[in-house]
Amino acid sequence: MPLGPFGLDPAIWAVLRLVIAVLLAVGLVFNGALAQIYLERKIQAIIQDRVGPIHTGPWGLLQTLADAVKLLGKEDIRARLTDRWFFLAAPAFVFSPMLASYVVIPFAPGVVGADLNIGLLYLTTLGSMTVLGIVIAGWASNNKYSLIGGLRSAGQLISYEVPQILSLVTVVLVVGSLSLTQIVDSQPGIFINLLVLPLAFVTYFIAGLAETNRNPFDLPEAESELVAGFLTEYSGMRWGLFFVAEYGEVTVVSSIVTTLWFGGWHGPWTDIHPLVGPALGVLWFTLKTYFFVLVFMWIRATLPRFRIDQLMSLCWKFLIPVTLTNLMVTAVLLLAFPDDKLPVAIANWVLLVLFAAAVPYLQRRRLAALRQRLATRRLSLATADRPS
Amino acid sequence: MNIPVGAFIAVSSVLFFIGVAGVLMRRNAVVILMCVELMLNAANLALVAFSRRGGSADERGSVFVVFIFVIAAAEVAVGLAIVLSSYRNRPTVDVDELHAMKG
Amino acid sequence: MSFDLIETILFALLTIGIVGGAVGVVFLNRITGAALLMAFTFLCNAGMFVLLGAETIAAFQVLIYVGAITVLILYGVMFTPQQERPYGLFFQKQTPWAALFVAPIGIFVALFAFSFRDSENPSTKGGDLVPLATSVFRDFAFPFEVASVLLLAAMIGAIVLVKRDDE
Amino acid sequence: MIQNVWLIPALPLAAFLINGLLGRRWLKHATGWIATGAVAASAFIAIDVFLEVLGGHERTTVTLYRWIGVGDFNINVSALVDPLSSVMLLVVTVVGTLIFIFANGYMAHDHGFARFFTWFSLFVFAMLILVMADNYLLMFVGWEGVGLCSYLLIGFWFERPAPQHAANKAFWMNRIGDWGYTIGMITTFLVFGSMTYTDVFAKVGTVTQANLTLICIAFFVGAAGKSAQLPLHSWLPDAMEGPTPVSALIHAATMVTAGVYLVARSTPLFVAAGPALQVVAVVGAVTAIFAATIALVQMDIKRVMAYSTVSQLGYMFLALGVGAPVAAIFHLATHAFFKALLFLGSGSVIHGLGNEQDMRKMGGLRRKMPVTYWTMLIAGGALAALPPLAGFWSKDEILSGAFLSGQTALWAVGIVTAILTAFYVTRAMWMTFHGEPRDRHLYDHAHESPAVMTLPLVALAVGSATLGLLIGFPPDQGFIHSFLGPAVAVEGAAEHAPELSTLLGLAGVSVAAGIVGIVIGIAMYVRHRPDPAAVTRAAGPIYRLLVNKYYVDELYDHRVLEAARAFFGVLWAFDVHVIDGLANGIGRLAAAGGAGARRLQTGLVGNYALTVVVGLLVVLVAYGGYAAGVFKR
Repeated sequence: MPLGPFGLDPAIWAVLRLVIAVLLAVGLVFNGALAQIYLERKIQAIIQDRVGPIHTGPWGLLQTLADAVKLLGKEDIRARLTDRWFFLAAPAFVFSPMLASYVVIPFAPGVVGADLNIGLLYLTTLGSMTVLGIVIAGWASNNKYSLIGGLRSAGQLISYEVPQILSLVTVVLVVGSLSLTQIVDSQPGIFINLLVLPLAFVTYFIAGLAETNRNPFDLPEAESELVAGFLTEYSGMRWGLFFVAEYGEVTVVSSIVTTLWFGGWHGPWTDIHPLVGPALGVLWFTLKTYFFVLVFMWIRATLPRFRIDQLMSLCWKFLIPVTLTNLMVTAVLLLAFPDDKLPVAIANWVLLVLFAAAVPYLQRRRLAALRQRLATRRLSLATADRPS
Repeated sequence: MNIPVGAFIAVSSVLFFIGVAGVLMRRNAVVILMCVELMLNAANLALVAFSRRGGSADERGSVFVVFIFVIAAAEVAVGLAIVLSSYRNRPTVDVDELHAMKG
Repeated sequence: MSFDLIETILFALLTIGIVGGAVGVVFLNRITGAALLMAFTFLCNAGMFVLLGAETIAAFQVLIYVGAITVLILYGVMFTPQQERPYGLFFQKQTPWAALFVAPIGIFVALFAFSFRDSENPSTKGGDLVPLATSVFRDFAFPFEVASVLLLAAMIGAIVLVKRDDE
Repeated sequence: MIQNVWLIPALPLAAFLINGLLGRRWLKHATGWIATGAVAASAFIAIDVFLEVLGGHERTTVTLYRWIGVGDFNINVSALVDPLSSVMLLVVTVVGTLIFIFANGYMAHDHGFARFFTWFSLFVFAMLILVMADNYLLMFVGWEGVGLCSYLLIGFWFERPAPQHAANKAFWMNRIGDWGYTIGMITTFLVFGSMTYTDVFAKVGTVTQANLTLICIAFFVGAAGKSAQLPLHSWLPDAMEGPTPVSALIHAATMVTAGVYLVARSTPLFVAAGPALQVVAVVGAVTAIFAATIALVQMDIKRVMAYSTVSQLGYMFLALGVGAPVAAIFHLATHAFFKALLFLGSGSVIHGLGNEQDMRKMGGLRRKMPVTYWTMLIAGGALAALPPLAGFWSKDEILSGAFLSGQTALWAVGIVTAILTAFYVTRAMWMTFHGEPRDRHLYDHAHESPAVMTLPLVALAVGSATLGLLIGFPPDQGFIHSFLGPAVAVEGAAEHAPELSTLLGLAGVSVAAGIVGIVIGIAMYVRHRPDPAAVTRAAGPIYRLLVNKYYVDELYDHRVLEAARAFFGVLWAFDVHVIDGLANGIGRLAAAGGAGARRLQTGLVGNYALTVVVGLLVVLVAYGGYAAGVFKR
């Protein structure tokens, strides 16, 4: 009978693989959350010209750990008028789909929880389930801010699912499979899908920002408008669950981007040794993923928040048409030139440039108003500065 | 697997029955919509079960399930829209109080 | 340990979930609770699909019913706030008549259900994606188009119905 | 190229569509030149086709597509191109083009400009269909089409009541005619089993005299309706309520000659059916003199022309009746030119006088509008059959045909009519252009029409001056004969070859008739001896009779219409009491049932759903019963 690596029995190897994958998943989630919180604070600090956490541990490394302990130690408060069971259930509704979505992510050749042949569909399905949790959370805490936050977030998530899924479908069309491992295998070496489908990547990334309620789409917990959105009434570890879930979602989106557009675990020396290779694959994968996590943080530190109507019009009036056009063009080209990616790539780049160029034209009025305001302000500043 | 198709059919028919009962008994229009969704789900289950019958590989039944998804989405959207607009006129969703169309 | 046993247990659990959830939807006075139970029923139904080897359908089921329809229903619930009603006003006036007519249907349902008792076992060969896609886009291309048109019409109709005039 | 003959009607149709769809909003005054261009283009194609036919394509059928095919009954939409139809095409399109050009000037200030040219183009289309059709059914399409357009254009100024009434009158009289045509058509189909000319004429010998006579009389009723012959003439003078170009094109040149064309087209039938031919001849002659007498006393310039048109049409039918169809078509062509010219001329006079039509207010206008004067003088001469103008040749051929066919009475009537014609032409010309202006105010404001209106006059004048000489000389052997002869010739009709002296004699007589009429006219209106007023007073009752057009309208209004009203009253009563009674009864039944069934609609959604479930229960019971084998038989 054939032997797996290190002469292990294939069945045992399979189990071992599963264990490794799950461990990686949980580790990615929890430790990843901790690491990300630390990173986020540091990066924000650097960008905003602060120092960030420094006291706890070397370079404040243990700060988030301390926070986690504090959160766990907190009393589990529930306001009286909240809806008992929903209030308690909501965090689970948000957390569990996120956790479940790690099952299908291929960290390395063979290192994957379950290689579903509909992995991508599975991922989107789980992504759509978190909406429920957020709406329930908003409704259950019996509080106008929370309710509005929940409804907003529901509308936002449902709306942005459309461009998200459409962008994914474009990739699926090109690759011809919903299975993540096959998608990864389809882009060896430097021939990553980004070269073929840049526009889909951009649209998916924007939609992913919205799906994870990150800036500039974090309206559900917009501090300036609704105290903390659907999180208002939550505290302690329940709040922590939401928090971890958000970072987990960020990681999931980043890993999807990595898998679909950046060749997943592909990288140098992934096939030198049956054990070292996968390990390296995991490394590359993690590095790529965390690069995008950093991009998330960078965006958060850079961009201001949308207004709700701007958010919706961006989705319905710009993203969905763009993604639809992209999908149509890609499908037609694939029909015309089957198994030839070049025309698709060219068309995609052209479309990307076109739409990028179209944005200033579409926003010309707003831009004009902005310029106007800036001009007046500069003028007033000038007058203010003038020594009298 | 060793579960007969009939078992699935039985579950689906029971679900359908419950849905019918709910539609006919509950007063709240939204709940009535929910029960209609339950009935549609029963239909889905039955269709998938039948499409899996006798080692048939083709997915005809599942295709109709897909169509039922579409119809369900449309139905719930329009139904809720109607409920909301009627709620604007009279703040109630009690189907026994909505008899403006009485002939 | 035989794999069949696991399946049987799963089936039993899912059945209990479906029936219990459905009954709860009908008899629960708190509408949000009803909505949540409905979502639960849908999930169990998806489990049934997985059991039947139709993963794609299961995924769609969750995606559409749990992800979209339940949220829509919750919207409806939240936009139509009702004060708690006495249990007397819980059922429609026609309930006795309904019971009168529904009960015989129940009998038929029972007969119908058990008429399939000794039917053959379903074939659960995995990977229903390709044949599904084939039959949707080849054999049923036209109904597919019609369904899309239906969706469009429903969307427009819903928007028109709910849109306020002063906007 | 003869194959693209279908372009001839297609172009006006296109113009109609364009003007009708875009005219009012966007094209505005461009519509006029679009329509004119279309008609001019089809005129060129018509000339081309004419030359082709001249070049030897005796009889070509260009089939466009199959219209009706039921068993062996076959109707094609196809054009029959033979000398007859090609001549008609030529007349319609050429005269039409000139009149279209004229109309561009005449209607310039009318707010319905686009509408006018829309209907005008449609009319040309329908007329061409009528002419080109190769079977009676397709011809009927054009027949009804021209009727419709005539209705629309007579009632063009529908704001005023008079045009409305005139339009309705024309429409109803034409309906009587169409009724005759329909009967003729159906009978033709029943008798011959086909409606295509060639098939029908091929089988003439095989059917009984009675059938033929019936068909011909029916067709002649239709022709009389369209061509305003007795007793269906009275709509044409009223039709002058329409714009003058309409009167010129529809009610002088083309549409009213449709009847003549129909009879000429069916010559084989008519010749085979002797009595019908006789009827045609007599009716033609009577109409000719009848209308001429009325024209003597009319004061409205356009009405004079209208009655003269009726009378000339009478001439044509007379020609057909005496078995000289070539002469009829010949006269049709020349008449189209000079009568259109007369109408356009009077139109230009009316235009110049600011819509004044009463000749008593005119006079001395020749100094004001010379072009109109001279052209109309030519046309008048042609109408009065002065050699060598066009009218002379054609009318002379008609008269000689009548004489040589041995029907001297009809010939005499024709001669008398010729005298009368010359007289009223002279009268009209004099009252309009000569003598002292009777209405100083009008006279001062009178002005010559713009070139767009006068150029067509000149063109038509050239035509009416030379056409006869071109195609009609020498008499009875002219080009028109050699060209049209074979087309309308019928086997059995002996080709009489009279000696020249007879012809010259007859010609002399008709010239004499014309001169006599003119002399009388000049005597009365220039020398005032005898003074017209005195003559009027002397012939009081007759004058009144003529002025009132023999009381025909009154007769129709009272006797005929009363009879009709009585009959229709009976029908009305039946309709109200029986048919409406039935309908209302059913309605009441439905209302009662609805009132009963109303209770079912409780307005409660639950009840409706419950009914659905009850239906499901029924189905289940049926299914269960079937499964249990209850319904086994």
